[in-house]
Amino acid sequence: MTVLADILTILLNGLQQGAIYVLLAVGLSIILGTLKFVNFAHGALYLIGAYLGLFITGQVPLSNGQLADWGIEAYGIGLGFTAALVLVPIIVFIIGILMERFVARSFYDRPDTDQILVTFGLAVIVQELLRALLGGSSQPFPQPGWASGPISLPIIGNFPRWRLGVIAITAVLVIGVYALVEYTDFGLIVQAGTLDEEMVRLLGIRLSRPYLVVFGIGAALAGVAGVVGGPLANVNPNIGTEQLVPAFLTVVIGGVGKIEGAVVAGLMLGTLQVALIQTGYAAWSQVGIYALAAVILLVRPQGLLGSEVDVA
Amino acid sequence: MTLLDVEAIDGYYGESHIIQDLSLSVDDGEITALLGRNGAGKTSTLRCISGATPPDVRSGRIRFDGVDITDEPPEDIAVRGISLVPEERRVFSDLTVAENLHLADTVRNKANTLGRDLDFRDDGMSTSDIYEYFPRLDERRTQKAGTLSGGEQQMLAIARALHQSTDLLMLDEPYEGLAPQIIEAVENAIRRISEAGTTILLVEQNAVAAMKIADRCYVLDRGQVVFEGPAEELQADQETRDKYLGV
Amino acid sequence: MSDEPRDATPAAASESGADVSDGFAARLSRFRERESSTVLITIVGVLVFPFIFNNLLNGYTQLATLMLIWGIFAVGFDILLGYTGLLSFGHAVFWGGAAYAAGIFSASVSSQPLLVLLAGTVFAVLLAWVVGFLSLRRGGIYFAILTLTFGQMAFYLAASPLAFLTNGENGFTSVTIAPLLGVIDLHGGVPFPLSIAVDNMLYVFVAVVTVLSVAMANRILHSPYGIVFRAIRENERRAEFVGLHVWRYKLMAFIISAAFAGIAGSLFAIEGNYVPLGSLYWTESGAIVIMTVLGGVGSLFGPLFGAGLYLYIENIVSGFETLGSFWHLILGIVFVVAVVVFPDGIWGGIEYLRDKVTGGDES
Amino acid sequence: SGDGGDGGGGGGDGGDGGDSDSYPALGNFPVEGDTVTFGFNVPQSGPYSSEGQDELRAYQLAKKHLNNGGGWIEDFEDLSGDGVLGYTVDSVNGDTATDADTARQSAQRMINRDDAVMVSGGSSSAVAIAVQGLCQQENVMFMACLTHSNDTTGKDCVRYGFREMFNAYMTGQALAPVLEEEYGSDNTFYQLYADYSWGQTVQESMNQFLSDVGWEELNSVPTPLGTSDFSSYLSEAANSGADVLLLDHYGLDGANSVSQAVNAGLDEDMEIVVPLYNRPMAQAAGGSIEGVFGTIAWDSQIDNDASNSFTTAFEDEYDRVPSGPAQLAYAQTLQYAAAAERAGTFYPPEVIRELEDYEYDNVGLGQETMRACDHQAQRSIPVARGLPESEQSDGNFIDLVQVTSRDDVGYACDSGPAAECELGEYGDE
Amino acid sequence: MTLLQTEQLTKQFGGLTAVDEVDMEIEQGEGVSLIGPNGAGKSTLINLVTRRLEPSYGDVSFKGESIVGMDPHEVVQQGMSKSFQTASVFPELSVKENATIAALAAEHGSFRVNFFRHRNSYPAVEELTNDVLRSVGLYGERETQADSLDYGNKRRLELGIALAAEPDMLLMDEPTAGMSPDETQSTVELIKRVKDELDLTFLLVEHDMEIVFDISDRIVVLNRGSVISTGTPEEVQNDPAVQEAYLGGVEE
Ligand SMILES: Nc1ncnc2c1ncn2[C@@H]1O[C@H](COP(=O)(O)OP(=O)(O)OP(=O)(O)O)[C@@H](O)[C@H]1O
Ligand SMILES: Nc1ncnc2c1ncn2[C@@H]1O[C@H](COP(=O)(O)OP(=O)(O)OP(=O)(O)O)[C@@H](O)[C@H]1O
Ligand SMILES: [Mg+2]
Ligand SMILES: [Mg+2]
Repeated sequence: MTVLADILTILLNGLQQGAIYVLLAVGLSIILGTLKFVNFAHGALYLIGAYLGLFITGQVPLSNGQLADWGIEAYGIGLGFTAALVLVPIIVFIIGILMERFVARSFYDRPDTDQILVTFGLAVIVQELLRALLGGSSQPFPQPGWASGPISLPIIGNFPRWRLGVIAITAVLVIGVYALVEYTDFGLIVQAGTLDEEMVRLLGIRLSRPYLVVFGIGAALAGVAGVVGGPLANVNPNIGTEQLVPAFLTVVIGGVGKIEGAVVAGLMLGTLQVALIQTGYAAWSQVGIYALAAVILLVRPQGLLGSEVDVA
Repeated sequence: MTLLDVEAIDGYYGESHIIQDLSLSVDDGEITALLGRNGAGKTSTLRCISGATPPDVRSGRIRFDGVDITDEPPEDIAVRGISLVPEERRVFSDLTVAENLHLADTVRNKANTLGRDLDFRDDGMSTSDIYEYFPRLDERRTQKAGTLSGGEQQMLAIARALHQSTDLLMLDEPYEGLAPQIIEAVENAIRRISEAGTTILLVEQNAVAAMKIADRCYVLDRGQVVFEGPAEELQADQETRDKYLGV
Repeated sequence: MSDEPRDATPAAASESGADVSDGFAARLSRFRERESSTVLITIVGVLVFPFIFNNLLNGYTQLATLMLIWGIFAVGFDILLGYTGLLSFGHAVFWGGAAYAAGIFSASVSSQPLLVLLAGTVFAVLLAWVVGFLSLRRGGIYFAILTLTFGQMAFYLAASPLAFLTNGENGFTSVTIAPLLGVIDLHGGVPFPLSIAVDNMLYVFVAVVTVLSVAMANRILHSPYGIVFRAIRENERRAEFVGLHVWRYKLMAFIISAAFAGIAGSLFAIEGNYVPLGSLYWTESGAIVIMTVLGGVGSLFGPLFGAGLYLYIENIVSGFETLGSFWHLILGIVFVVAVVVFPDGIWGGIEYLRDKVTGGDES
Repeated sequence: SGDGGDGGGGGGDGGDGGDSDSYPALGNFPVEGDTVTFGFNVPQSGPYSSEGQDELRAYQLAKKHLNNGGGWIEDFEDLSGDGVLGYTVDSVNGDTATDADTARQSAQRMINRDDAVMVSGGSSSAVAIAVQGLCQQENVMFMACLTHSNDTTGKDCVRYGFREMFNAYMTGQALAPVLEEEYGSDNTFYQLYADYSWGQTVQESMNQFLSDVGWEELNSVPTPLGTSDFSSYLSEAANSGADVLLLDHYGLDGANSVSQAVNAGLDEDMEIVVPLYNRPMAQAAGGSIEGVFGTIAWDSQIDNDASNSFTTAFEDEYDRVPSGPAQLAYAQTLQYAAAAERAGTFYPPEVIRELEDYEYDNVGLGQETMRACDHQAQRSIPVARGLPESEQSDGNFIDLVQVTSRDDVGYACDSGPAAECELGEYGDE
Repeated sequence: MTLLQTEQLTKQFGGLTAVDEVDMEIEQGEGVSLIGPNGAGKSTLINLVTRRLEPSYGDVSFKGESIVGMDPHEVVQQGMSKSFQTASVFPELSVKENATIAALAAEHGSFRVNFFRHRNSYPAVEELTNDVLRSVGLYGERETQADSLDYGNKRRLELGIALAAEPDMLLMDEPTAGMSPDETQSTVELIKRVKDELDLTFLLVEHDMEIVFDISDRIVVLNRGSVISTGTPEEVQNDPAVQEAYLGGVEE
């Protein structure tokens, strides 16, 4: 019984630990898989999502940064968390669209390294602008009232309510995106566009819009991750960069472009990490996830669910 | 009546002037052949017409059905009713045969083209007809196109163009890689859709094969038209054939 | 590199009527192609660089030294990225690994600079053999992430489980460096004729290693390896089907680039008498990618420029009175602007300008 | 080692110090011209930038007071308010980005290009250790600002570095009695500690001193570098049934672990302690720090002349309450200047000898000694407790509980971290 | 001497048997063509021989030695070279460098540790490169960048790369696809010439029957993965089974 409880706790903790990875990785993966665009600014979109979430949710006092120096004491419009959960994805979707249109598009034909350079540059710019304006200090991001505090679950016992919410939101969004990509003509067009853009257009299909949408969706997922992940830890300008490496790791372990792969990989990493911690090997938990990643990639170089041919 | 009218176009790859002051016209219902050696500019001409860049067209006009399409993007030109069997097949390798065909499905494309001027008919060849012409594709519906044999991919490329709603079908070396008896089948298909009213622009290296079904011929050399006229005339013009076609 | 006479130039020259400049351009291009001239240019470069840097660009010799060290790293990295077409995101493991190896060696075996340099480099090479062996199963992003993974593993190992060796988060502080060959104090001044150009023995030492490294890279790229690497970059499968053992060549490219990283990392430990834990972190791997791309991949000198610019912003601009604290922001803007304005990197831009000036001399 | 500077060598002393005759050139001595340069090396970017900015304000204030009087100048009898040794004080700033390597490069620039005679800064132990190592090598003084690891004046100590801040060991000594008094003497405790040298020293020290008061450690679990989600660690901690949970995390990690602990309801069943507070952490943790104990470098609530005069001067200048690190920055700068005045020269070995075993009581924490054997200030330590969210206000998040006297903390030169310290050379041997 | 031999060679993709228990022998010096309808398994067979595909079962031996389990480059080193279906060159290298790569592999084996000798100090490689470029008629274009060659010249270069690997046997999958009649003719001449000059054995896949009948000593006909006929051009031409499955007639 206790063993069962332990296992279930590990799984549930692993789920929630992996959920943020999954949200970020799915967005990154569809952008990388379908548009062949290496987006090092994905973490910055997460960052934007988190700060936008703060801005929409409440009033954040300012004590540092340029805005404070100019005498502005607080920022925020105080619409509450639910509003943030709805508005942030929309806004970040639009940011994603602008990014596709004005940045990514001109880099589709250029080498990965150029894409990395420009998106990494953008990420640094976003991060440093936020820091310059709002200060570098961490801000607490309050959990939504309706989801704060622990909830009592059978067998497991107490579990933070909001973390269940994170799992649920992630599941719904990921299933939705999966259905869109796998079961609709939209998905087919995007897949075909990945393979041979010009030929798709020669068939009379306009691709610019599907690309915009894919980029927008990928971005919006990162934005949502920022809003739902913000209350798990505090928000500061560095959280975006910190998420980048685990997110890429998840994408590649799962197989580039494979949504279900990203999910499996995210959950595996999350669960392993939690399992190492809860069984007393905490010191090895970081080494552990990288070791797992290495082993998976050595056994299946294309990732868990990746296809045999080189994608990117 | 002239369906396609190419007027003195110049096309460039970067700085190299590939299409030089080229004019041609294709009449409604006709089978027109575009002939010439390797590198004469045949494929480039088709690319200009279909709106694919490069080459970029720096001067001249291309009119289709009276509409100036010179500067239109390829997807709009396709929707107007021009379909292309490209050089090198260009099938979507990771998609199945059925999915490849589905992408050319005009009804679905219509949905995707909302907001554009859509006066085209939904009269592409039906999938059942296509599978009848190419039983091999029928067998391989769920196979990924990239794993098809060379000839099978060529069949798929042709099938895909036939499935599009089309007034003008442009074929770039459609017989390449096909076994003799399939070549016959393709010839038959071309004749049949031509009889049904579709206009054909056929690019070929092999003048003999092309002249068999063409009404009119153009011969290109270094991006310029060096001969135009009825197929019989070219048949008779030994000098042109020696000089520009090597047959 | 070919010795065969070029025949196109004279005709072009008489046509344009600009005999003198075209003749000059042709001579210039022949000069550039000779191997010894590459070395000569490098020697002149490292001699005049500190003078220009310190007097006109607000620099100082220690930073010039550091620029050369990163430059060596970048030159080697470009053999892998620019010539072979493999993007590694874990090269910090060789840089930092060599630095630690060199540092630990200096503290516990011998503090002779040359031996320390050798120890760090050998360690990097051995490590690269293992990491390369495991990572080179796939190209593209998979290779990048696999190398990243090994790099991060090394970082977390050094941070805690191996802290008894590395001194963990605090960095390895016990590096000790003896005088070079027993007589030359690396932290001391420079004797007369040289002191006109440079003021610091460590710089001279690093500059000599830099010249040797550039010469070595140049030679490798002009050996059959250079052409095989490029062939692999352009069409790996075809290279396999002409009978080349592509995988082993890729492994060699990886090891060679790691050897350069090892030389640079060891010098880094010697220069600073200190090895920061951060030298293993993935951002260091990212920095070398960025420096190389910024400078211009697939060129010998480009990466040196990229390394210089990066370090200039990081160390000089960051000290500016008002702009200083925005140096990260400036760096970000530079990345974006550079990649938009100079698609072929800074070196590409320089070549473009040079061709404009000399009237173009491409074959 | 010799002159690492710009090759100028000796001679050319244009200033009026005139002390170059009596001492050989060493490091950036002698000072050329009529200004003397200090290097202020603080995090201006990255997560600790707000802290760094506050330090920078204090440094600039110190510079201003040294040149023009004001602040503590009156209380420091060695200082005149008219520069130092007749030289006007100038400064250069650098960004450490809270990264040891960046910090070291930045200090290198200050030393080699800008000829700084003293570098000050810190904000993380790795940074302080890296920079003081460089300073030792270059024969330039380092006045540590915020660094709390035992190693800074323990196994990584250097002759050229001095630390006013206390260390983890002393935190344990200061905190244990307070915790015993508050929570009783037979408690069990559980520690999560950042898995690198600083966290390890905190974990060891807390264990040592809490065991001394009769508490029992149930378990201590390392959290790897870079952890931001502590939930699974916390659920293990909750299951342990311990009475007290110690979160040995630095700064923002601490803010995360504290607020996550409170969100998971851990504060209902156990008491939470954060051994080292700092302001960004308290601010980021918000209401979660209510009632949480910890030690703090200095606080404006400390009521004595020096503290009050610093607070007033700082508020007059910047219209904000100074933080602990700001006080450290200000104090260390003045401390160095005073030592140079006493020595009558910037020649580093002499300045070092002036600072060693120097007794003072003018930086706001009562009587102190800058001990010669490890360059660790022997001083009193403020213990604080977090305020409820409703009582928090700008710059004020904690309630000062007591200032543990320096007689109750500290260790002999041959015990504790000092036993591992070997200071190295003065440079004039 | 038998150069190449397949025994019971079979390749299945899922439920589909693309190559079905093929037994085939090619003698030293022979020119053999492989023909058959689209999807008959010709390319698959070639890929099995060049080790791009792993057989489901059966064996391939070259010069009397089984090559199953070898890496592709090892097979090339044994003396079997392949020219690719679509021109596959090294686009950003010069024509000469393209050929040099193969010549290096031919002269120095699949891998060499010495990375420090200058390229110009390998006269044998240089000579081989120049010879090959002359024989495919690209010597004049040797400094041209490969991707700016026109299609026909690219195919020539492609063939040149294959020849520079100094093969005993050359496999060619539709080498004249996309060539104009005169280009085709000169390629055929070229193949004939190098066959004679170098005593080259070849296996050719081709749909153009004129070429096939012109160039082959022997023809193997494949249909649905199995050999349905083999013999001299005349024998095959007159085989009713071949007539039906390939040359004329209707598809089943
Ligand atoms: N992408 C390109 N960049 C530069 N030049 C090109 C490009 N594509 C083709 N060319 C050049 O343009 C000219 C015309 O090429 P095009 O492909 O149109 O000829 P073609 O008549 O179709 O020849 P083929 O019969 O070989 O297909 C050729 O000289 C070719 O080398
Ligand atoms: N990876 C694969 N998966 C499934 N079927 C495959 C795969 N590869 C080839 N096939 C099938 O095997 C059959 C043989 O293909 P192959 O390419 O050998 O034919 P071919 O004789 O070269 O034809 P062509 O003359 O058209 O080039 C084809 O029907 C093809 O669809
Ligand atoms: Mg063509
Ligand atoms: Mg085939």
